[in-house]
Amino acid sequence: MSKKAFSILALLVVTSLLLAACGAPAASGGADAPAAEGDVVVAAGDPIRIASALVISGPNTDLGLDSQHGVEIAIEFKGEIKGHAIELQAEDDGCSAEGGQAAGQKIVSDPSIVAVIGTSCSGSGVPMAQVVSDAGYVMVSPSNTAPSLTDPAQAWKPGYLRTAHNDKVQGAAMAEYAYSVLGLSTAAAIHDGDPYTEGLANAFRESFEALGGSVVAFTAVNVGDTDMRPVLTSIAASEGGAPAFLFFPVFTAECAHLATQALEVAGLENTVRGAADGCFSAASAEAIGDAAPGMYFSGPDLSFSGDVYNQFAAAYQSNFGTAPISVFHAHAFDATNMVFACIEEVSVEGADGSLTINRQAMRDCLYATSGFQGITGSLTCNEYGDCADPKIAVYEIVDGEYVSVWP
Amino acid sequence: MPIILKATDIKKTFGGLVAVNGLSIEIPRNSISAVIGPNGAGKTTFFNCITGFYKVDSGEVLFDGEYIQNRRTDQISRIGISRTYQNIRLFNSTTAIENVLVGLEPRLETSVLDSVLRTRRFHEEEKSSVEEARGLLEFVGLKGLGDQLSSNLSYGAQRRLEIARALASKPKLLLLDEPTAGMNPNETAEMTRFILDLRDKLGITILLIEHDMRVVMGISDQITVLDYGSKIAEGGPKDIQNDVRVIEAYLGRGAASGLKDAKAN
Amino acid sequence: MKDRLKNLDLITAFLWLLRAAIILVVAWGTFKTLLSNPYTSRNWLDFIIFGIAQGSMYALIAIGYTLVYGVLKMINFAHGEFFMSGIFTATSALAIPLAASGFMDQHPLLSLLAIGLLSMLISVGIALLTERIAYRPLRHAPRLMPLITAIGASFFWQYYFRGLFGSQVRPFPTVAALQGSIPFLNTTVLKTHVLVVVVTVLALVALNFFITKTRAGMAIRSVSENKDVAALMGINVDRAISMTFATGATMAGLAGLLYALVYGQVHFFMGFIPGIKAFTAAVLGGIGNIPGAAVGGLLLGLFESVGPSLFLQGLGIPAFNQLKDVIAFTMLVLVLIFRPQGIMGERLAEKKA
Amino acid sequence: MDNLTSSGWRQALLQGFVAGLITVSASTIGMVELFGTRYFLAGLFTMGQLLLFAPPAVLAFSLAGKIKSQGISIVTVKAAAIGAISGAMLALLVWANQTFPLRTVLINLSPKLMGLLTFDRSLAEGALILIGVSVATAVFGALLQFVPRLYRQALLSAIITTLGVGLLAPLLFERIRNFFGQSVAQLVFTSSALQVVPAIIIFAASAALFYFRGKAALNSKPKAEQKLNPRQKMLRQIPLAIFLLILPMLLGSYLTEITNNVGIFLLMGLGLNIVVGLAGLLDLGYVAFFAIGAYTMAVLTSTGPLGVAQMSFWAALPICVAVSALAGVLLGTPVLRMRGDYLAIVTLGFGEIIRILALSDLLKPFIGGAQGILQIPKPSIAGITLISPEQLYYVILGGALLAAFISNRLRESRVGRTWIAMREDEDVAEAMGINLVRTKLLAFAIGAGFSGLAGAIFSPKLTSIFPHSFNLLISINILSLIIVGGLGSIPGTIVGALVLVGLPELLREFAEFRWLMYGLLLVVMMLNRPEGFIPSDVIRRELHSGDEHRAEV
Repeated sequence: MSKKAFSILALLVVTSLLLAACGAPAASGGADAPAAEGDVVVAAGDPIRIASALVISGPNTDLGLDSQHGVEIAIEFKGEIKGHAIELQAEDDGCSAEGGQAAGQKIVSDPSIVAVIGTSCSGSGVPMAQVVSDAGYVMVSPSNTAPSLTDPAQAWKPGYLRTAHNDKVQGAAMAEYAYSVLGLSTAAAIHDGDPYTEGLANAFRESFEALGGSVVAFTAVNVGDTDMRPVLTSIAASEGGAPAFLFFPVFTAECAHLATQALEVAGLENTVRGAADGCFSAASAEAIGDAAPGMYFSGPDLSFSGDVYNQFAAAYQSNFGTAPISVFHAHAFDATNMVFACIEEVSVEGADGSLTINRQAMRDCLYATSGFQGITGSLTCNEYGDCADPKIAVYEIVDGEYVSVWP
Repeated sequence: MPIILKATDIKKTFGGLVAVNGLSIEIPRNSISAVIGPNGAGKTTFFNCITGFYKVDSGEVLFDGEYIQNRRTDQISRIGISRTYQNIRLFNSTTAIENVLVGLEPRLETSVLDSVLRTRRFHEEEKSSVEEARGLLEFVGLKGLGDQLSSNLSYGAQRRLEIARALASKPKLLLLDEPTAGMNPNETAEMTRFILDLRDKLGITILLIEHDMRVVMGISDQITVLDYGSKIAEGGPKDIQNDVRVIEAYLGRGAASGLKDAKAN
Repeated sequence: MKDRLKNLDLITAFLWLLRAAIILVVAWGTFKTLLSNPYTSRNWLDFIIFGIAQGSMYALIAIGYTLVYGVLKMINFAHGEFFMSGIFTATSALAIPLAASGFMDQHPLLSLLAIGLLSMLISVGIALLTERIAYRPLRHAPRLMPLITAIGASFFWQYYFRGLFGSQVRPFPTVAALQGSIPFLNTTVLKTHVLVVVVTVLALVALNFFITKTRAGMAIRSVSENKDVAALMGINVDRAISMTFATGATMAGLAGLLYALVYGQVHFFMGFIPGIKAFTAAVLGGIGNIPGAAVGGLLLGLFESVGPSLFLQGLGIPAFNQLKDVIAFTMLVLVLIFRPQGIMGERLAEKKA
Repeated sequence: MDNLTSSGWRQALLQGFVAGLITVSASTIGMVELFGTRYFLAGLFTMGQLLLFAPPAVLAFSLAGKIKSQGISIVTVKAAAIGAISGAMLALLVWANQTFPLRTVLINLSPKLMGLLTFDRSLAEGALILIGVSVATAVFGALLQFVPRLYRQALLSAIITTLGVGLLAPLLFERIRNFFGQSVAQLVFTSSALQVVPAIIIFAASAALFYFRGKAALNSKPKAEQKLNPRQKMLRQIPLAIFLLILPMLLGSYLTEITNNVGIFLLMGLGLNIVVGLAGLLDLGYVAFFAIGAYTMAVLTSTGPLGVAQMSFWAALPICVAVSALAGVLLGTPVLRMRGDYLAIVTLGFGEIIRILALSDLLKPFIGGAQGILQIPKPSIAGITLISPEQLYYVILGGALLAAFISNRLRESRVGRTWIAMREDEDVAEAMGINLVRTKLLAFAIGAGFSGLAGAIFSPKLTSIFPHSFNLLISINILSLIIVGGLGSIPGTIVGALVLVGLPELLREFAEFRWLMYGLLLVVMMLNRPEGFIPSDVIRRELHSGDEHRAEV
């Protein structure tokens, strides 16, 4: 390159930086105006469009695909709203921050989308909450559990809600059950480096210690590990002795490995095992198989919603060829129905058969959700978007079925 | 004559195989010396030991007053030993002149920052090195071929290019590994003249490995004969031609024809 | 000596420092661990047994890498997928139906044989298909190109099989005869672990026989020595290369069966991590060297199992088991600094000149 | 001649089988069903149908090219055979699924898929239609070979253009709506597909365009390569510069967001290009430096509890680059003496070590472990915070231009020559007096610095970072993009980043099969164009002299 080309380049860099500085008003006033208007108008005969942003590629696929199935079934059950069909635009959050940001940008560039179900992973949720909120949209996550997302001092944004349980709630419930109900005073916890499992394990530790128990080991494995015996052996040999309770709120594959291999490790024969809703699926139950006795699972209390849930499960089997493959389909189903309820409430029918939905009204309505009867319980949203029913149940597996044992 | 390179009792083994066995050799300054011997005698290994490509197991190499047996290859190159290869090893995807420019590399002084900012120093140096490289190409008889891909050159031209690249670092000692291998008699004669030129015009000491006895006997001041990694004879062309052990070593392997040819000369 | 010191450059000094630092940390950790002695001798023995069982599987998969590398000098990134495809198919299409019908309980040996055969068959099929389509046309291209097609093939097969059998974990049916454990020294060993070790040893012996004694094996060896010479000697190079892939994939298919028996579940992503680990094992042992792959696999398994507790626990590192891959890879770096050609590899650099 | 014909038949049967295998596979893994929801032509023609009928057509087309000399009737029959076999195999799949409980194993054989395959009719009727359409498309494909070359090329180009427009319909729809309003957009598209009339217009227009261009190219003599003087060269770059400056206004938020992602990968690609493309050091752990840059930025600027300095983006930027470059030197030193594949696995190991350490509980008190670092402020200039993708675009553009500029200058100087010499033959380079240690470390450091710069921009772009963003796939992706683009070539890296990062982003809705298509693309690309989209001179030469070069090794 010649010297002149260099100076042109330098000029270009400087100008672009200047433009970036001045670009602010131009950009927000220009291309993507619809967010400012705040109304979605669905013309007569057009479908109401919602989007999902769940992880449907990569190693965590079954988590997101399962939730997406939940959304699809909710749409199928609902059929239509005020004469308008419902259309889903399914996006991938990639279970990564950049995936969440890109999916969010794509969604908010489409003014016809009323609301978003997503994300799957908390890591994607943080940047997406920002994008979605800035654009005036609203999102309901069926499976983000990181406490930071509904903490206004950290990552909370005004367009963000979730039907998944905050880690704090579920971790505390399991600690309560182990300490008070089972009467176990020593415990160990294992996470797998995923923000979800790490958060849950931490919440458990804090609650268990607050109740007066002692956590003798707090350790981690890696996603994709198969041989858990070494880590279990080192837990069995903890300084405080082998724990009476072992909590590993990880996902299906690692959960089943831990559940079965714990029985094979010297010193843990009498240890009660516990997992969370990451291990709450037909595939998990099957993979744990004979190792199920002596193991407890925390999860949403589905006891009173049997009927709807049975219908749901039947639809799932016939549409997707399997029993639910992961855990958050129910939360996704509820999130979607919450959105539908609000669309019904805030949408205004025009004379020409069109439907007008105000985005702010949509947000307000969702935040005002109270006593909504879903299959994960009775949902009431707090001011920072935590909507899950705080009732956590504990289950055990009997003959391949999850059976509630507490409360 | 003063000695430019003095190797004392150097030894190199690979696993159980002794490639160079206690070899001592002295190369006079401004001479043309040859190392000969049957295949597998350890000639190329000896070159590799001198240039630091192999670390010797024991022994010392003294070059121009400095011990170099523990130096890295590039350091040795910088103090003035340069070489060519038996099977030509050029940078094949670059042009002839770029090959020579790489040879100039150790003598350049501009920094990375100069390269990025294209300072005056950079432009001056680039200009002078390109000129020098062209000069070298001209010297080896490749004038006008600078922009050719090195792999597209003829075999003889590639040999010359390799020498030009080796000359670029301004060596005091040039190691040539079979410079006439694969050449026809005409080309060989030309190369022989050229090697003489290198010494006479540039004042470079030459050490060569060669199989063509006519070349060896024709230009060498001193010949060292290796067999099984050991020196079996040393001296001027006359001495070597009459050395019984040398004849045995060659005849024993049915390679005497070259020697006979040389005698007939 | 003095001269050596004078010429000791910065890099060498840095490398020595690095080695010394790592060894010091390891030694200090080991010392502290042993001092506080959290484990009984039974625990240590258990660690070693777990490591050997895991390492055996790495070894079987690593053989595929090493064989292909020996012949084609390419990293076959898709090898982990050969491993996955076989057992994922065999589990979904055969093992689960067999277990559901009760046949597996009645004839466990027959069922396992059939499952193992299908696993190997599919692995071999996928390997041959991949070789034919994605590698063979690139045999004379620079080495990075087949690496990229291998990466592409790896992604393709992962998601292809996910499409076929779904993304969820598929449990491998339990085999009653292989449940439980048997006493050994002062501890007990799982029957599945015994099976893994026995089968691995048998497979290695059979492989050795195949490579050294059969015509096909010799063809593979001569092609890996020098393709051109082998072709001149009348060996069909394409056939020999296909044979190499098939051999490696057979081992991978077998490893798949063992994996399913020990860990009881399969899924579409299961090939990725064992693939990387086996690749590491192959390099550790000296890539291209078959005994090296076995040794590398075993060592890797042992380090992963024993390492965290032995080296890290004493240092008071929280969640030290999380760092077992760090140990594995640090060990790899350490070994390669000492012996750049791997534990049993030949010194290529000097031979080349 | 007899021999040839019989082998032609075998070929035809084989091709039919391959076509069938492809279509059956695509159906069985669920691609057809998912793609069946996306219309190319509103209400008429889905992408799923394209998957079912394109393979026989394409294979018949290529076979017909080879056996054209046998005459139109024989070729037609053979093409029909290909189509029939492919269709029949699909029909067989439907039959088998109705007869056996295949779905318990192959979960994607859903009733909906069966409906798609049989056009919602009975098995017999559906099979007939299926085979009929397959035969028709295959014959159409084969007959294309008999159309005069000029027309054929125009036709093919028009088909591809129309399909391309159909594929990108949702994006184009969104853009057109933005510029011209909903009503104009709806003239051309439904929200996700082309309308029929505009499709015909696009088809006809592009066919005409390609026809006349082909004709013009045929008539005009090949122009001699003109030597441009620097001034003309500069003038040529001005439109490009203007285009780059106004790009975000044309693209809108979402496409700019994608462009930004492409830009970040481009930055890393340029860095890895120096390490792998020029210096020949195969690095599979390149993501490590990306992570180091990103985490350094996060720790230095975050306003959350983990931030240590609350520095501004601009103040932290050079520190991030320096830290990454230093890391490049530190991680580069132990591997100096390793070659080729040993280097690959060790660097891969380094990448993994950095990732695991980032998420470990060991470093959690400093960098947040699995919960990452939140509250990273966006950069600001002159009091204006750069929030939207359109604004950040300029920061990334600046970075990428700078990186391209530096790597271009380095390549065309003594440093670049040294790198290439080292890549070609390390031993000879060393014997020529090149200090390998310095040269390698310089490559590692500069490569790492670029990656660190990318990371430093990445973290405020996201405002939060998590260890999961720094996995092996990123390293693999970058390596793939520089090779697919053309190793050692800067324009190639740009194209590679656009294709391997941009395209998958655009096809987000097919996420389930994104990686499958990505893998397929890598394979197809390497088989058909191993030197990459825009190869550098060096690589092109290397491929040509490949055989001799290898013989030596």
